[in-house]
Amino acid sequence: MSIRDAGFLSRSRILAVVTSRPFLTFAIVALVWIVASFVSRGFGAYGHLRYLVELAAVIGIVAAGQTFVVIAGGIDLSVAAIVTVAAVGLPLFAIDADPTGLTPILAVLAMTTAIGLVNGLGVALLRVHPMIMTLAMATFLQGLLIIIAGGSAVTAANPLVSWVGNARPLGIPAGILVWVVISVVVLVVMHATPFGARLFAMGAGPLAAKLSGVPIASTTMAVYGISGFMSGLAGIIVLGMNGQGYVGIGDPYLLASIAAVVLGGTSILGGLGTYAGSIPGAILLVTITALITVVNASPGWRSILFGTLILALLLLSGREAARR
Amino acid sequence: MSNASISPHARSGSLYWAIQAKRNIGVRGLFVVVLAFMVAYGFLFHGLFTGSGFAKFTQSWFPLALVAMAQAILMLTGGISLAIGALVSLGAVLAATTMTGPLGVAGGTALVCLVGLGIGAATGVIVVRLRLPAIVVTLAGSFIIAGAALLVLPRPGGAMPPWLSDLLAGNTPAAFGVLVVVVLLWKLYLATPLGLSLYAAGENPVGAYRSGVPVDAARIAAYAISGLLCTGAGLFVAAQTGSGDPIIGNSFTLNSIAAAVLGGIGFLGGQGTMRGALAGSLLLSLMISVMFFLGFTPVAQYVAQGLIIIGAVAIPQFRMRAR
Amino acid sequence: AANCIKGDRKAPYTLGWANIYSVPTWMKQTQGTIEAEVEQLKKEGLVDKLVVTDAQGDSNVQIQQIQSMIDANVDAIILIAGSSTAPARVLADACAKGIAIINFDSLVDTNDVTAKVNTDSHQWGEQATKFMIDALGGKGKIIILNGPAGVSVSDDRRAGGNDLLKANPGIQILAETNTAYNVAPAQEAVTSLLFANPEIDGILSFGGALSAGAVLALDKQGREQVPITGENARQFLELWKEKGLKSWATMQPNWLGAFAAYTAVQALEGKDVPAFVKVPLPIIDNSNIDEYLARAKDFPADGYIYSPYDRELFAKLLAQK
Amino acid sequence: MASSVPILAARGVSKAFFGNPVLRSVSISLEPGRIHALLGENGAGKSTLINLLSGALRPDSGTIEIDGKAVSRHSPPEARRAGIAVVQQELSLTNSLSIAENIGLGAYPRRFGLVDYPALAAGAKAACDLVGLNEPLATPVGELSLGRRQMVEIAKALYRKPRVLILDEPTSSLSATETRILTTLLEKLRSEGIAILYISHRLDEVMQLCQHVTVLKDGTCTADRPLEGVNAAGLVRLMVGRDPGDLFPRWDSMRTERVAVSVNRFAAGLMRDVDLEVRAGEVVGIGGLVGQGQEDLLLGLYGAIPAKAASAVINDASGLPANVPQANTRGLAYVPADRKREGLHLIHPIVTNLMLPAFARMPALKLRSRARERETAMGLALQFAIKGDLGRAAQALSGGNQQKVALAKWMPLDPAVLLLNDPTRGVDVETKREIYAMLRAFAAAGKAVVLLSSDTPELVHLCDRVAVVREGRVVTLLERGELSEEAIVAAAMGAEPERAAA
Ligand SMILES: Nc1ncnc2c1ncn2[C@@H]1O[C@H](COP(=O)(O)OP(=O)(O)OP(=O)(O)O)[C@@H](O)[C@H]1O
Ligand SMILES: Nc1ncnc2c1ncn2[C@@H]1O[C@H](COP(=O)(O)OP(=O)(O)OP(=O)(O)O)[C@@H](O)[C@H]1O
Ligand SMILES: O[C@@H]1[C@@H](O)[C@H](O)OC[C@H]1O
Ligand SMILES: [Mg+2]
Ligand SMILES: [Mg+2]
Repeated sequence: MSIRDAGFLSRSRILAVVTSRPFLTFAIVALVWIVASFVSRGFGAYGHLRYLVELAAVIGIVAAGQTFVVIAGGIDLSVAAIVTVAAVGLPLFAIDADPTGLTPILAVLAMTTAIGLVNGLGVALLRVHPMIMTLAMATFLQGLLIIIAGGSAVTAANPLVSWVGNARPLGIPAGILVWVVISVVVLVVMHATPFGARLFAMGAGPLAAKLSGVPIASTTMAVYGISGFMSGLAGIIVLGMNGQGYVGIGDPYLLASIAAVVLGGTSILGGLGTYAGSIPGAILLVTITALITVVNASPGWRSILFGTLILALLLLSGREAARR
Repeated sequence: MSNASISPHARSGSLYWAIQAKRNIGVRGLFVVVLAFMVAYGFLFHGLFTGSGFAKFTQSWFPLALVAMAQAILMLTGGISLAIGALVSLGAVLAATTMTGPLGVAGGTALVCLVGLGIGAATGVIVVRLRLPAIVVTLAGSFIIAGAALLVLPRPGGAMPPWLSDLLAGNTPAAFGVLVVVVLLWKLYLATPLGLSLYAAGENPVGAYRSGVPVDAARIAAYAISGLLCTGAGLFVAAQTGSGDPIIGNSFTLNSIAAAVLGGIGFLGGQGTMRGALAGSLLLSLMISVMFFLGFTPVAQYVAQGLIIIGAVAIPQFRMRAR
Repeated sequence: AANCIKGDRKAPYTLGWANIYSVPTWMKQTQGTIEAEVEQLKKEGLVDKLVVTDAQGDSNVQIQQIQSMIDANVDAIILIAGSSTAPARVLADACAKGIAIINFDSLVDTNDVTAKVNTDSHQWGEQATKFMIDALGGKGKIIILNGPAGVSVSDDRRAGGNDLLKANPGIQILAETNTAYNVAPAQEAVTSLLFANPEIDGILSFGGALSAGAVLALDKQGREQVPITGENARQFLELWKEKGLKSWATMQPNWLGAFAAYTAVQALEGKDVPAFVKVPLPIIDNSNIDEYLARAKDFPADGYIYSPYDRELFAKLLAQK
Repeated sequence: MASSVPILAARGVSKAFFGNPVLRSVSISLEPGRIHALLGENGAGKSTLINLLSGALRPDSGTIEIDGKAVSRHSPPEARRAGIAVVQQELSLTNSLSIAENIGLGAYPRRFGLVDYPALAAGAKAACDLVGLNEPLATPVGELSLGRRQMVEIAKALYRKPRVLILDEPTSSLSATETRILTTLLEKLRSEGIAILYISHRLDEVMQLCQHVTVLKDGTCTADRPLEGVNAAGLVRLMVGRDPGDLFPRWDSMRTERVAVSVNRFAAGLMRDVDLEVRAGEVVGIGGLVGQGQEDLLLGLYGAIPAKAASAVINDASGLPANVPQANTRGLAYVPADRKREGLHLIHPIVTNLMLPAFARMPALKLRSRARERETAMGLALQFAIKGDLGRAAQALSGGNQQKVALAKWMPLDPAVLLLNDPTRGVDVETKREIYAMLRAFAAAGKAVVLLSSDTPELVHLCDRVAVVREGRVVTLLERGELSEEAIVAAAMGAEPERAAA
């Protein structure tokens, strides 16, 4: 990037954006939406598209944490369990003294962030491989769920939680608004702060990052902590959307978050990528699921169709660059 | 040092074994852990040392051992598969719908093997030739394969010839015998130029290519073999259960990864050994029985399982650093 | 004597509960009824220990755990199966060893058990379908919500409605889905179906949480509620009352667990136990929903409000022909 | 010109990457019994040319000829069949495989379809003997030091019994002894009629060894002639296009009394009982055979591996740094030898690579200014003459330029102590000159430099003192006055009675 063509709107810059993976993924989403609207009446209705984005918000928020982790060279297999723990555990934190419902939310977020930090601790200090550490964490959380699930005979309805899950300020679902805020913060942290730069360096080569002075342990912990926080937030939103948490409510978000990250062009090997791709990646997944639901076919064929669509989209957006 | 300088012919036969011995070093810690569990299990359940006790135990380990191998092969090439479970299911329903029909046991076995090889090879071509990330290709593949299993058998059913069930999963340790054969075949494959190239193709593909290694072929072959092992595991599960179930394999996907990583297989390709992966799968399987005999409640089971998995990976790390 | 029983086992007995997955709330509630029953049986000197395994959703692990129960020579195994076929062979081994096996909720296609105690899934589907046809006066457009694909229980419930649907061509099936028995995926699927189908007259749902998801979907899209079938999930029953639904529900009583434990001991004690104990499906409708909701606070918010039970009920069920 | 038919030749080959021409109509012929030097600055296109010759890449235009006949589909297996073997600049080895398995890779002897291990052992042993590798053949390559790996790489090429042997900077990580073994070997192979193409940035080696030279400058051939009658200065002129100055700068000791680093009974990794003092304003060299623990000395001082010391003072604070960030805070910077894995992030833009140490130290959530980063990076690029578009991935840089990036990135930190691990490995002569001048300038500015090097002349000409390491201990500390290549080599090999360490 020489100083000459650093002009903000130079042609090469526009070209770079248009040919970038996130843009491509967005274009695919738009294309699928347009085609689907012709095929199925109602698909393209504003209300429906808005609902799809609302659903995507949950995947997108989990994927925000996942993107951080993947870019830093790891993977978080505990996101599903954390979403569930948040959704099921929130009523346990109900405090009568707080009518706004904020305290339980903060408590749950603190808890899930702490769970993430423990993941990071295992990865950074015990040097347990991320897959193993987070898988083991998911197992622990299953045990925790046996203890907490069904234990809350009475759910204190939390006004803030149901607001997040149901309200539509300015006609936009609150979940989407939360996602927008999260997205902005995530993109800034990822691409405009030294912290973000350290993640990319760690993912591209942990040894070189270490020797360059990147504090590996604390950065790793931060990354998994963020992922725990995001999963917790997602858990609160699904809890609001469904009016009830239950064991298994987080299950769909594990593979979905990974798929969104990769469909968005982030390298699963770490070091390359952007959350800007995971955003359309999440919308894409929800869109495909909705399409499949509307198609009349046996479960077997639906499953085949779903897999084939993902594969086809991957061909368009998911090429892994060669690296040595 | 000294044996290197003996004349080449005197020690040529030993090169292979010397290499094998070197490969054990990385997994010694795990072997000790597994052995400890084995001893604990034998202590808790004396029947383990009877023919049928041993047979039953190896039968519950067998399919996990196969899928751990299936996953490990891919990880050695720098790949991974999330379609392991779906392939096991497909193998099981294919076996349970063909073997008592006109195809018979031989025809059914051939079909199961061909499907595994074919799907594996196709996955390999997609991942390798189109340069797509394996993790999502196989995630998509898992839906396609699971869908196919549902088309073959929309709900649990089908049947296996009882004699085959009794042969493979009766009171004789036939499954263990088959496992030994599979491991020997793997050793044999690893002793072929293509097999040995797996490591180079996984760890340093550019260097391997420049050295004249058919990198793509080695990786695609790995996917094919992996597919075969999965549907083979499915066939065994069908024999063990006497029937087919289109979702029976689901949990093998994550378990295969856990077993392989527990066994020291790395994600970047070329790191780890099959003996490690097998030990990892054995540990996972042993853990279930040992926890039963220790009378763990479900909550304790989850907690202990998590701790054992982390411990088995972390403790050797610490021992290495302590040195 | 009952099937599998050889009469050489003496009280107090060791019971094994081979559970497929102990985390879901339905399972937890069910385990609660088993533990309560076992406490009682312990007091009576009939049971000495309850061994619980959790296969974590994996049928292969469940087989291994049943094998371990055989190895440990438990006196009885009560079982919720992860697969309707997979455990058959290991159960045959257990049966041959004289272990009493009581299978409930998710059943195995085998006769090598002492008894299966369960409601009738086929009938579940049939009665739900009948309600829907009646509610729509034999004419209307419906969507059908099924449990997960490849699982016998969902398949059986769906199959139970088949004949009636064929016989009533006025009922038009717009779309059909399979999802896990959970609120979120059902809500998601129904929302998409609502947009694709502007007119929907009824929702034939084969699971309680599915129904709750459907009601939420209609509500959120501002659509009028339509007749819907369901189960005793607390969330669904509360929505039913709140939205004034035209509805019908049945239940898979959690006390099947307690009943299975009781039955196991009865069989070990030499009582004759029928090979299949059919537990009638209780019906919840507008006439009795308030009774259920009155007890709601005694049940977990994400749980199921089951009907009361006692030993007398168990004895009666065992006595039926 | 020799009269024999070339075994391998390129005729007017051109190659471009993403539209950037790297080679323009270059020709070269390799003839039997001749050692042919290929020279050029970093990034001139040498490695690319040999990739074309060995079939790893295809030319955009032009032809490759074997025995005078044009080959249409050249590929690595094809090249092997034609008897072409390459010692890659980037090691083509697999760490998890044994020495023997690496040597045979891609050319395993077979029996019944299986790798014939006895035959492999025999062949590998023979090849190892040629290069003086005596580690057990079953040793995983990952356990070897970089220099030993390089020897394996050479043995691997020899194992193929080549007619054409291409070596891309084979000596860049070899010790003097290993280099000597290689030189003798190449002479012998040449006398057996093998055609050899030799790339090196060490001109003395080239002068001594080669008969013919091809010089590349910016992808074009600027000379193709016998070496006879050219001197080193002439070669440099051909490569650079102007008169060279002296390789080593003239300097006077600027050693001060201020102690920058002082450790007592220091131990880390292989190193034991090290007493070392480095003053501000001096360059202290670390010499010895490759892999005696020198690297652990640097890494231990840098807090990158666990280290102990009876007492330690670094920049006026006592104690060793516990980790790298602490070391950085205390004014230490480290430039690793293995730039591909340890020095750089090849998939990241050059500008990000240059900024990383700064990113590591800035407050984590401070907003970055792209403009400032670009400015800093441009300044560094200018200062170090880093050629290439700063927005492109570092892997697009030639090796020498990569090395400059790995060094330059520390400058914004203004470190008081520079720990350098073989900083001129694979670096062309012009760049070397620049780096040497820079090192002395650092010292003159009152900084301390610890220079670990496998290039003995470098130690002799640049250092105030040189510590020679053998088997994990500092065996000798040579003062400037006593420095000579002979003295260092002798100490490294234990050929001399030990002198008292300072
Ligand atoms: N695959 C590639 N893609 C893009 N650019 C490349 C590629 N390979 C080489 N280059 C570029 O081609 C130029 C020539 O590289 P080459 O490796 O041939 O140089 P070299 O003469 O070997 O340099 P050195 O002395 O540093 O080894 C370099 O500028 C490099 O950036
Ligand atoms: N931008 C690039 N993209 C892809 N591959 C590249 C790129 N740049 C270089 N390469 C590959 O790397 C090889 C070596 O290139 P490069 O010139 O960077 O290193 P080198 O000069 O050979 O090595 P050294 O680093 O030790 O001097 C090239 O032949 C090419 O295959
Ligand atoms: O009816 C269902 C029951 O069969 C299952 O086991 O748990 C959930 C219920 O909805
Ligand atoms: Mg080069
Ligand atoms: Mg180069």
